[in-house]
Amino acid sequence: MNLISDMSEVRSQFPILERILPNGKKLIYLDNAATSQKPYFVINAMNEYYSKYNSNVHRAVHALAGEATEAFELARKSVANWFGLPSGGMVLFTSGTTDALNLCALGWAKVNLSSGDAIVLTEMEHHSNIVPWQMLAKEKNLELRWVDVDSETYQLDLDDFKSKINGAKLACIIHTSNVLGTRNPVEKLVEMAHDSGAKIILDCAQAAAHEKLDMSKINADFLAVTSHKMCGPTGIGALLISPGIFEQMEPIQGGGDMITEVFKEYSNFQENEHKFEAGTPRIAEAIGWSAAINWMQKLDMNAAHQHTLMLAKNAAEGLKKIPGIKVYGDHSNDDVSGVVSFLHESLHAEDIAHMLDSMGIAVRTGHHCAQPLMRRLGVTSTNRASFYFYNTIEESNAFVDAVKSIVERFT
Amino acid sequence: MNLISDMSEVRSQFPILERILPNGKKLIYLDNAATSQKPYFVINAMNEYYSKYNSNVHRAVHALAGEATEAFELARKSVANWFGLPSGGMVLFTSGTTDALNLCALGWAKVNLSSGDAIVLTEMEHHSNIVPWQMLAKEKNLELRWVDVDSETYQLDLDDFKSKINGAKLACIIHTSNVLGTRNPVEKLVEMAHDSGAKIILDCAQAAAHEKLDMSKINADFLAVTSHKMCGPTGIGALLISPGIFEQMEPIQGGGDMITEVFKEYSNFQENEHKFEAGTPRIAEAIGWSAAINWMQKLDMNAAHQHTLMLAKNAAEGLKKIPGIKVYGDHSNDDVSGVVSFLHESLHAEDIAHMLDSMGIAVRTGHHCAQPLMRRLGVTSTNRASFYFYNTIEESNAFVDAVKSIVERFT
Amino acid sequence: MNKWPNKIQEIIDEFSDALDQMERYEMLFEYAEEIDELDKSEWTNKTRVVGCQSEAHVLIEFGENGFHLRGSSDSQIIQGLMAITAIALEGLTPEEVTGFSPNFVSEMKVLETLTPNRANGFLNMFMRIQDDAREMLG
Amino acid sequence: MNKWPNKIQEIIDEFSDALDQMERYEMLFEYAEEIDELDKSEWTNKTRVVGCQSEAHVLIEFGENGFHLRGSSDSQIIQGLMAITAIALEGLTPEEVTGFSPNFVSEMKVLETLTPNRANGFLNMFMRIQDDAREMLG
Ligand SMILES: Cc1ncc(COP(=O)(O)O)c(C=O)c1O
Ligand SMILES: Cc1ncc(COP(=O)(O)O)c(C=O)c1O
Repeated sequence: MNLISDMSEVRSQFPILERILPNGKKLIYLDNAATSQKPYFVINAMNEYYSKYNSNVHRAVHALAGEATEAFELARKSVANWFGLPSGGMVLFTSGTTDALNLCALGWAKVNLSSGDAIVLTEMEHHSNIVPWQMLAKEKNLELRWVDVDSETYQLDLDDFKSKINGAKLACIIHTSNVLGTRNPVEKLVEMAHDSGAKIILDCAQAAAHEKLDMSKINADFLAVTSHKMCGPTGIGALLISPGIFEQMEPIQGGGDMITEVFKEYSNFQENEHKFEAGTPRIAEAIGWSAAINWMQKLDMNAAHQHTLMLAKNAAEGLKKIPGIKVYGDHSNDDVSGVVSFLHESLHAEDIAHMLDSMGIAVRTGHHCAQPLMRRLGVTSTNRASFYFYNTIEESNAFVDAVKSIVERFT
Repeated sequence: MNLISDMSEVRSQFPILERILPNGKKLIYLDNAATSQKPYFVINAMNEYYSKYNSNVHRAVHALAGEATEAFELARKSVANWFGLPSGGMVLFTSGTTDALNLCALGWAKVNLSSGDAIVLTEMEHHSNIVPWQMLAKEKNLELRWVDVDSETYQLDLDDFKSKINGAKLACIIHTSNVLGTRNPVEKLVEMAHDSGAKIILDCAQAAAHEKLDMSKINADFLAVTSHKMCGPTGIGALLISPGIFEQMEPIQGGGDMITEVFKEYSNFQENEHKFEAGTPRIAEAIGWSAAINWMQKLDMNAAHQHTLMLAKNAAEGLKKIPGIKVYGDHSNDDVSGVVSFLHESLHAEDIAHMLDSMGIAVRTGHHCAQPLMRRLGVTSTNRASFYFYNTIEESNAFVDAVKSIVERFT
Repeated sequence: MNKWPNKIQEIIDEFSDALDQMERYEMLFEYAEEIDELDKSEWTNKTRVVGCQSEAHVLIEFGENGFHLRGSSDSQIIQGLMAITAIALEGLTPEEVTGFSPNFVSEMKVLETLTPNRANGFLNMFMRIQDDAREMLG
Repeated sequence: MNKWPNKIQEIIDEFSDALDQMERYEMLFEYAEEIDELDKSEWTNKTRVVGCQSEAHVLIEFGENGFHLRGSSDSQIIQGLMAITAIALEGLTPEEVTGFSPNFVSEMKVLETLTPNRANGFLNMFMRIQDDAREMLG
């Protein structure tokens, strides 16, 4: 927990944390699971690109284009290294997690599954890991099987997973829940999927922000990740694919940069990452994401996560002591992320959120793009405070005190 | 041509134009058709977003999210206004032109065309307006019809268009060529397409940078546009759709933000732009693009284009006087953009480009993602200098002098 | 010279004099209790205000004494705004209702502190009421 | 103490002493003329170097006097680099060819001024030559 002693140093690198809101309150940003803030290092890297070497990449014969191409392809390597991509695996850049999940659905599953095949989802999934599969299931007549979530322990039912994966072709699983904070036993799930001959894709939108994922250890076939939740810019993410997957995929978009030759009658495609990246790539975004990774490399990710956990646990404990408040998620467990979902028995979630906002505290309220999970929990929405390593114990306490004062004043 | 008197003021707003290259030469950037440079105004707008109000958008109950949502949706309005979107039309944000063309192919054409239907392309198209249609044609058994380009006048053969459009369902046409500079008579083409009952999509990647497009006058069903060639950031573009089109489209990606309700069995989709924008949107990118539009609003686009034309014509004239150089494109015409493609009869295009680079002059060399056009012209690649409003007559002259000195020294 | 009817001007003054936003929320909660409540059992798809983040239902009628609103929401803030709207429009004719500006809520300094979503929610509700009134106008 | 054979060190010195990049290009053009040219009629898919932006073809042989390269390209810059490579490797055994470092081109201060694409093109060509030599090693 060295981080805490250097906390003011860490915070000073995020300009927005100094923000004074229009109502005069200092911002307490607890909406990190929606998107994280960005350090100067990342903002400046993109600035520098646009100010010094902005150019289109590939097939170029001038200095700027050389610099931009090098930085762009270096960014791909940074992403590969950071996520422990096994050699022979690939980083396919996308617009974010959602785009990555859709790329898996249309570029891989559409090609490799056929009528009657089954896909396993869980009730914990984000809509981004549900709707693409529903659309594909409709098009190809596939079966979707849903794994139960226990509404007391907030864990996946592993026995249910075991029976559902049997005979299925693909499992689409959230690594870490954006509502409950639950970190699923993905290593075990991957093993079970592979044992029964299924491929598995993990939605790591939340996980990538909290732990240093190592794809070579996780051993999943696909990881879907996003930049904007891990200190990087919006507009970029990736589908990480294991060795052997590339050959099974078909491109879903056509255009510049993904071809080797175009004739009127047909075209030949590249046989590398570019095959799946039609058009001018997200150059500044890749450079920004790679800067975020370089920045986080200097952070002790484990200590950072322990700190985040401590803040979340502190908040969950505090909330539970407030009359009428229920916390959704098991924060006695260590396999959780920084999110704390809660509801008051009579005060409307949005009313609480507005009141917190008027105190400068930013939390998110709603179904968090996880309506099947909401139904399992028997609610339509929750309030969600989500912590990150740059939050402080003072902020965690201020948040609990604020909820307490709201409940006291308005019930 | 007021612009010229204010040229140093205009140039001072683009930090990169001061760039000294590693070889000590001052940058002369003539690769604008690949991507334009960005003014401080745009760079700063994205900075400000990340430093002051970065937040995920939509369904939010806190101040930052409100500010970000407002700026994001305002960006959509800026884009709509700038491109003269008729009321009832929509701006669907994409990653760029290529993504927009693919969205049209998969979201509209795939739904509305059936086996045996014909699509009209031209030999002038960029690969991004070819490959998506080839892929769709293969999947749906469609016919692709190609309109000739006259290799002497560098114009589309309108008679050929007239005969090819007959009975076709869709025409996919480049508004302004990225190789020849030719601005096609799109108003006439739209009329001819509509007269014969076909829809028409215009690839405006180049055009949007050079003229203030007015969709309500052009009257095309779809425009595909991109930010990065018109002073905005990478990673964003749009498919602009006319009134009545939205209802004929189906979403191609599933995920957050594009749904109203998700059940295990099925989902209901939004009935607005978000239906086609799954996942966390390109927030900073939209804000940056909108800043670019606001910046250009202060520029006299017409004067800017006249200036660009003057530079391109000057360069084309100069090049033609150099022994062995052939210019591809008719720069005596006023319906051209700022690109000047050329080749020397014996010096290899790449060798020339390297030599120009060593003098600090950035041009592009290759097939420019237009191989069918290259074949029509009987070449495999060209050198291409492309001018923009911030280039100067001195740069245009320096470029011609450089080519002249290369030819003199190396032949 | 007040541009609003007295009863509304009083509410505007009361709200704009409030110490801070939390006090305004408190006042909204109090107004919420005074609404002629539409019981949950009366909620139907026809009474639902679409575009609100929270469930909000209104039913309007023009009796002998003009406009009257019954409504409720699972959000007390929304129900408070509804209650004030009911006070503002009480007794008006359909013509008067359709011509009434929703701006009084801005002057209460309540709307701008709400997020665009929620402000839209209020405006949706207000427009919905005016649409219903317009329909009754024929 | 030269780490390169004399004939190569001389070329390196010649290039690194050049006034500027344009002079180096001029020198490459001159070397290009000295290559044992592979006529276009001899170009086949087997002689093509893939990964070059321009057409580049090489054919290598190990005769009595060791390594010999014939080649050509429609780019004089590439052909010049090819010619210097031919000089560097001329007469070597297959083992010596496969062990030869392509770094002499960096020391000529030519490679870093080329774009990554083109530098890759050169490296592809060099590796292709070494692959062919390795194949002949058996
Ligand atoms: C005419 C034309 N169409 C399409 C494109 C592709 O645009 P984008 O890179 O935004 O996908 C380009 C630019 O590369 C272009 O010049
Ligand atoms: C678990 C999970 N999956 C998917 C997403 C979607 O990610 P993106 O916005 O990058 O598409 C999110 C975040 O919104 C998430 O939390």
